[in-house]
Amino acid sequence: MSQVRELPLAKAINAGLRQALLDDEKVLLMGEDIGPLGGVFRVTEGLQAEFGARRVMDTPLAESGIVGTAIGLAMRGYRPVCEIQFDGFIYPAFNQITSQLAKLTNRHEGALTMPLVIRVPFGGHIGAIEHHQESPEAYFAHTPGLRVVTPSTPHDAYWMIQEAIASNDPVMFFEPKSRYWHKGPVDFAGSGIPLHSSRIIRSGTDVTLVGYGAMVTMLLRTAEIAESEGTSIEVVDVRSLSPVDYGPILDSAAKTGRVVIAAEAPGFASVASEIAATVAEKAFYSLEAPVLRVSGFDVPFPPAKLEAVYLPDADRILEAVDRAMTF
Amino acid sequence: MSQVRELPLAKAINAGLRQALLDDEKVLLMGEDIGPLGGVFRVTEGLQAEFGARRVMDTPLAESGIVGTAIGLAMRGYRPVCEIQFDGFIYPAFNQITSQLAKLTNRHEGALTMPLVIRVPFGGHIGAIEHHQESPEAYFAHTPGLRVVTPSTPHDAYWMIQEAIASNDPVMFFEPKSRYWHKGPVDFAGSGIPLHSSRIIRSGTDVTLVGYGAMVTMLLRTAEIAESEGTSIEVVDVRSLSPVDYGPILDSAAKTGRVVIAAEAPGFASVASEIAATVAEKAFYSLEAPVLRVSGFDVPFPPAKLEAVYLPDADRILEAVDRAMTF
Amino acid sequence: MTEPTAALQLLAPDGTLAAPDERTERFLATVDALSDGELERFYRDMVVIRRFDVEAANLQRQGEMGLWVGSMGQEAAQVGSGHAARAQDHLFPAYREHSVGMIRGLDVLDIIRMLRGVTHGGWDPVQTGNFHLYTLVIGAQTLHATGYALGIALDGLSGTGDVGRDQAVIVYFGDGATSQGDVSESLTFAASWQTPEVFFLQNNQWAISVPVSTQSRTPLHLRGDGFGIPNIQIDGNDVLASYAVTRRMLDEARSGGGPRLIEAMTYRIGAHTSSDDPTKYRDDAELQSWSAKDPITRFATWLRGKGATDAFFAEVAAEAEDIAADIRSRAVTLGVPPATSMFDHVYSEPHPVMDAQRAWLVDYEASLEENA
Amino acid sequence: MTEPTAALQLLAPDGTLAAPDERTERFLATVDALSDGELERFYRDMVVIRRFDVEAANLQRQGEMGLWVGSMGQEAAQVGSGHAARAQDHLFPAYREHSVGMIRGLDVLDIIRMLRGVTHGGWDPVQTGNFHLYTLVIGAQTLHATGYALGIALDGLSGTGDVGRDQAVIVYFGDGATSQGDVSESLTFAASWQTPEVFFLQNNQWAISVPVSTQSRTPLHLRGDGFGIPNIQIDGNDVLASYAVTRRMLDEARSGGGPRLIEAMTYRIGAHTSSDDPTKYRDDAELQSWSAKDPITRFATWLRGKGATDAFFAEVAAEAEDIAADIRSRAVTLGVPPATSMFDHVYSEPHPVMDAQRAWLVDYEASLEENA
Ligand SMILES: Cc1ncc(C[n+]2csc(CCOP(=O)(O)OP(=O)(O)O)c2C)c(N)n1
Ligand SMILES: Cc1ncc(C[n+]2csc(CCOP(=O)(O)OP(=O)(O)O)c2C)c(N)n1
Ligand SMILES: [Mg+2]
Ligand SMILES: [Mg+2]
Repeated sequence: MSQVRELPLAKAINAGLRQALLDDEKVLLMGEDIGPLGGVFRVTEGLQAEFGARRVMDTPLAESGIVGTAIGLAMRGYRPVCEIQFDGFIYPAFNQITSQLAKLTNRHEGALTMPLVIRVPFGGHIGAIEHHQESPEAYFAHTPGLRVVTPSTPHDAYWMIQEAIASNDPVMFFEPKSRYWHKGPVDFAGSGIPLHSSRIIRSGTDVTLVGYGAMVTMLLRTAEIAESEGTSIEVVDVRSLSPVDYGPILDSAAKTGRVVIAAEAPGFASVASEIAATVAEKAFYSLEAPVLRVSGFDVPFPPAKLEAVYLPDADRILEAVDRAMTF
Repeated sequence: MSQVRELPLAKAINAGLRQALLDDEKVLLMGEDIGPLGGVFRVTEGLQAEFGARRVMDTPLAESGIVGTAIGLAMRGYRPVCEIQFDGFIYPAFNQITSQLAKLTNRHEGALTMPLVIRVPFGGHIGAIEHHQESPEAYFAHTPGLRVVTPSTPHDAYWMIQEAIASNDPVMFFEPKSRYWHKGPVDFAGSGIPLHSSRIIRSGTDVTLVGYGAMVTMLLRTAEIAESEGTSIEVVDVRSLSPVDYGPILDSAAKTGRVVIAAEAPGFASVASEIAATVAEKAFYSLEAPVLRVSGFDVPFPPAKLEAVYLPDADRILEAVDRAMTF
Repeated sequence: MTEPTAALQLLAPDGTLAAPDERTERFLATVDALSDGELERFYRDMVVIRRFDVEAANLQRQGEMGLWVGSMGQEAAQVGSGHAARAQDHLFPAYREHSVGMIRGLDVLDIIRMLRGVTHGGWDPVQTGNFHLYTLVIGAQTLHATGYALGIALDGLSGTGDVGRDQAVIVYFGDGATSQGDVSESLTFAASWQTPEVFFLQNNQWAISVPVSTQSRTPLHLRGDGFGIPNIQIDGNDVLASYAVTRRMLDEARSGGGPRLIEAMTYRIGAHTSSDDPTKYRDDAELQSWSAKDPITRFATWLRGKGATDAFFAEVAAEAEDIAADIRSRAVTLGVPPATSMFDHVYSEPHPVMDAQRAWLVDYEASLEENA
Repeated sequence: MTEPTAALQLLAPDGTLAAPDERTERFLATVDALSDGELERFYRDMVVIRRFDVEAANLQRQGEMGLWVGSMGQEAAQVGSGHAARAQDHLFPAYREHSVGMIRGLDVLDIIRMLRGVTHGGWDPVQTGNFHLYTLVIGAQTLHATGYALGIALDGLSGTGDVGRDQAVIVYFGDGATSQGDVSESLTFAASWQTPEVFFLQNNQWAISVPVSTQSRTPLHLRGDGFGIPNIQIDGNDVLASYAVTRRMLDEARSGGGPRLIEAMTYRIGAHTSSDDPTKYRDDAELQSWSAKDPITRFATWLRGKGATDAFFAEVAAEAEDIAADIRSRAVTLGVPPATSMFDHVYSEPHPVMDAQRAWLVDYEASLEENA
């Protein structure tokens, strides 16, 4: 009997969290407004009612405090899953994340592990006010000691959140918030997917489009349009931002010789820069055009009325595809 | 009459700060232990005695508080220069820097400016304990709204600190601490240098070495060795990490066709990645080898006894030069 | 530990004025000094901002704004403290102090502009009676306020003894904000520097869905004791207490007395924002008990007792309607900023990346035109 | 605000024991319960750690360590509180609590290993009597301690009434650390969760070159009042007060009474670290006045009065010499970790980048060999 159900991404994460809470009593959820309210995006809805306020905790309003005390709980043998309410509110926790969380296993020379997950809804396309549409993943990808992942589909989200919680290392789990309400099939019988695997989700021959999170949907849409205009597009969902699983990306680059990387984050010194630099280095002889990047502009995320201009859309990606093709 | 004096880099910055305090009464210095002690590196030595405790302030021990209150002082029309005691202690201020300092001019639509400088001694080679040898520049280079610079010589340091203080935008001023005690000529009569200019400091024909901060000295040393082995090396001091002045870098790449970028920071999603990606894109047709990166490994800065292995040295850079030459 | 004393109240929920005792008399004196005109202004501002709040909420429901942040129930705390500030003072709000902005001369349409996604704030504090921009990152503004207040002291513009010239800062934050490290650091720096500054804490009992009891089990004004900052708890639904206490504390601060902390006990009658659903986390009984303490009703009762006429109340109601109508008409016609404006103010001085990306965008949009 | 009461003292600088009064008697009772052996152990630990401190400082001067962080002058605060912790308790130090580590079973060579640049700490708290690693980022450990203490409560291993089994946490931090947001947040979380935890603040009057008056103008133990945490100030150079008060507060915390805060008034006799030059910022008079309050001298005087013999003092001195000699001999022979060890523990599970960079380094170093 099939175990496939259609779920919106937010509910898929909710189901994954619930499964993790059922599987291991050491798993705890903590954050702001995750209890009775179920989180501002309702990702934890119903979990406090089911597992109680000792396992699903509303904390005082302080991100450094949330991550810092979660570190102490992890030292005690718990597996805390922290929710940061919005991308733009993770910065108060930056010191605890970079100088403590990321370094503690190393500082202890392996004598302890840090099984701690930090969930961060990220990205734009929701028309929100300042600090609510950012893409801070590069700060964490650049930090040794952290694992950084982001699912793009409900199925991946359901499995990857469980893999993240099962990991004995700290995992930054970026949730593409503009996809929260979009449904997709989740195979509950599936055996899960490796936490750090990128995937070719559409095959083509002319140009490789590389992206992650909410951008993946945009890449697929772009590929359709390009197809209709006679350009065959391969699409890679990076899924893991640190480490990056370069295998499928380089295979695709070798095949198409043309690579365009798209991300919502500001482009300068970003994850897209890293992938571009590495593809340009490793696929040096197979590239027929420079690796191109399409990113958010290098400005603070603008007021909502301008988000459509700021965020790479199909047209902007197609413009890069054309440049790659005609180079 | 010549106005050139030999000064160690720390004293050159001290002289630059002193000049700024003399030139503009709105300039204030604030930080931990910068008063009677003169800073743990003595960069502010003598300045509180000369300008008083109202202009050279020892603050309570809190980096977020230092930057956050400096923001308020800048709103009031002051030009605060904050000292962060060590690279590894800037993270508590990360929220104030990224979500406030970097965004306030934009949030005000230009109605106010943020003339605020944050001085950060950075990098390794001093055999210090954890948190005292890091290179966090990428976090700030990735943040729109900040200007990020780092001098490599006493002359540049003397002038760039004054340019930074004169800027009406926030400037992250990274000081290569391992160079603090090294002397070099400072031309006090000089007319200064643009805050955001990279420079070819050694010309050669075979390979371009690109770096900044303390690494520049290493690149020059490497160039000497390579020269003696028959490889002609051009060296570029990037100096400005955001924005990067690509002109000289791309000119050099066009000339040599081989580029190696070296930095102390972990390489993944770093400033080196950005430069590599951009050079690979813009110099696509002139490159005879992939742009190579030599960086700190993607691990937390190791215990001092291993810093020599962790930090790129002449041998590691030469290894990359050889790969570039024989590619 | 200090025994929590009852919140200072001058005007009871039933509209009766407190009798003078050693705690109230000095504040009652401050109230006595108010003219009828000033008192009527308090009433008018509370009514107008509540009407504005209703109108804005409607605009949001009708899709004219992505989000609305209401202030219903907190009018007394805000209007009283807003009027307590002198012309030369600087005010650092959180994101809910609409009436304070209005009092200082902000066109409240600027708030709608921000929540509609046209700006990130964008007003110039110099043009709005020193009412600074909203800060959405909880607590961050308290450090800005403290640094600003230090600047006043460094300028020698506090502590001269001339309350008409000496400047002070008032910074607003909520009960949830008290848990943020930045707020504690601002108390530390303010106490260390003895800044001319009043910390105005609106304890509206909730931080979105989290009750104040999660933030602290002890009255929040006592936080001041731990940092050496004189503090007082007031009935935040009593506009007279809010005005008189804030007035006095600001004058003590501006006169060189150092920072002060006021905890105004109030209640967020509406949802946290238009995206919130309070029924998920709080019960009707609590809402009812606080509605019974409504700041406007009690003040109206008292004004009537003092002789305010039906005509006056009718006038204010009419004025509120006009202002609401005006806001609506201007809100719905707000334009969209030019795309390239996102590059204009990231830096205040030329920046090559801004120039390049702006130029690219201009060409790109032109090319789209052609292909269209 | 609470009137600061004088620091609780049981043993005066001249070595006389306090008379019982309503403040001291319950603590004197705790002292009475101590055996001579335990009291001698306090003395021994203070002497040994001071000798260790001298030896380590010499090693640093001789280039065997890049840095030394001394604890001279703070022995009573540390030894008293260290012994107050029960076997099942967890201790989170800052970076100066060498004697506490020694008491819990840490080989103090591990501290030298760290400051020599061989490790970043590297000991396993499970093997060192629950003495956790040093934390160099000021204040960060207070949040770890609070989270750990919550874990104890969630495990149901506090508040059962069995002080022999119930666990508690003690966390050490300094006067400068009190200004860090993290420390205030840990007080907030600890009070909110009522964690079984004692905040042990060593006020040694200085944060490197910054006097405590810059951090706070009010006694730091009062910080507890602002967060609803019972607190007390003690003479930190009085090992009996440090022991008795910490013992009692830990037992109150472990029994479900919630967090406690102790401010131990002491003094950093030496430099902040071997890199520091205190002559730049503090005067000799202050140093002298505190030397007169030396924790070891006063305790020795008292022990003598209780009948401790010259033989005992000679024994302890000899033992201290032996330990110092042992440390020296082991310190100078400490090796250098293998280069590839930097990749071994960044992650606890396989990581492709670690594997690739380790492999590259191995090949690279081999190639250097060849060329050499
Ligand atoms: C650093 C940060 N974390 C989280 C949020 C999300 N958030 C917005 S308002 C709010 C509650 C604030 O409560 P309080 O300080 O009491 O102010 P109130 O909204 O009640 O006026 C939260 C958690 C934020 N804006 N900033
Ligand atoms: C976040 C951070 N900022 C700055 C420093 C540099 N620093 C090391 S110790 C110290 C002073 C600490 O003073 P205190 O808390 O009183 O402890 P003490 O050294 O006196 O025992 C400072 C500023 C640091 N380690 N961490
Ligand atoms: Mg509130
Ligand atoms: Mg101290």
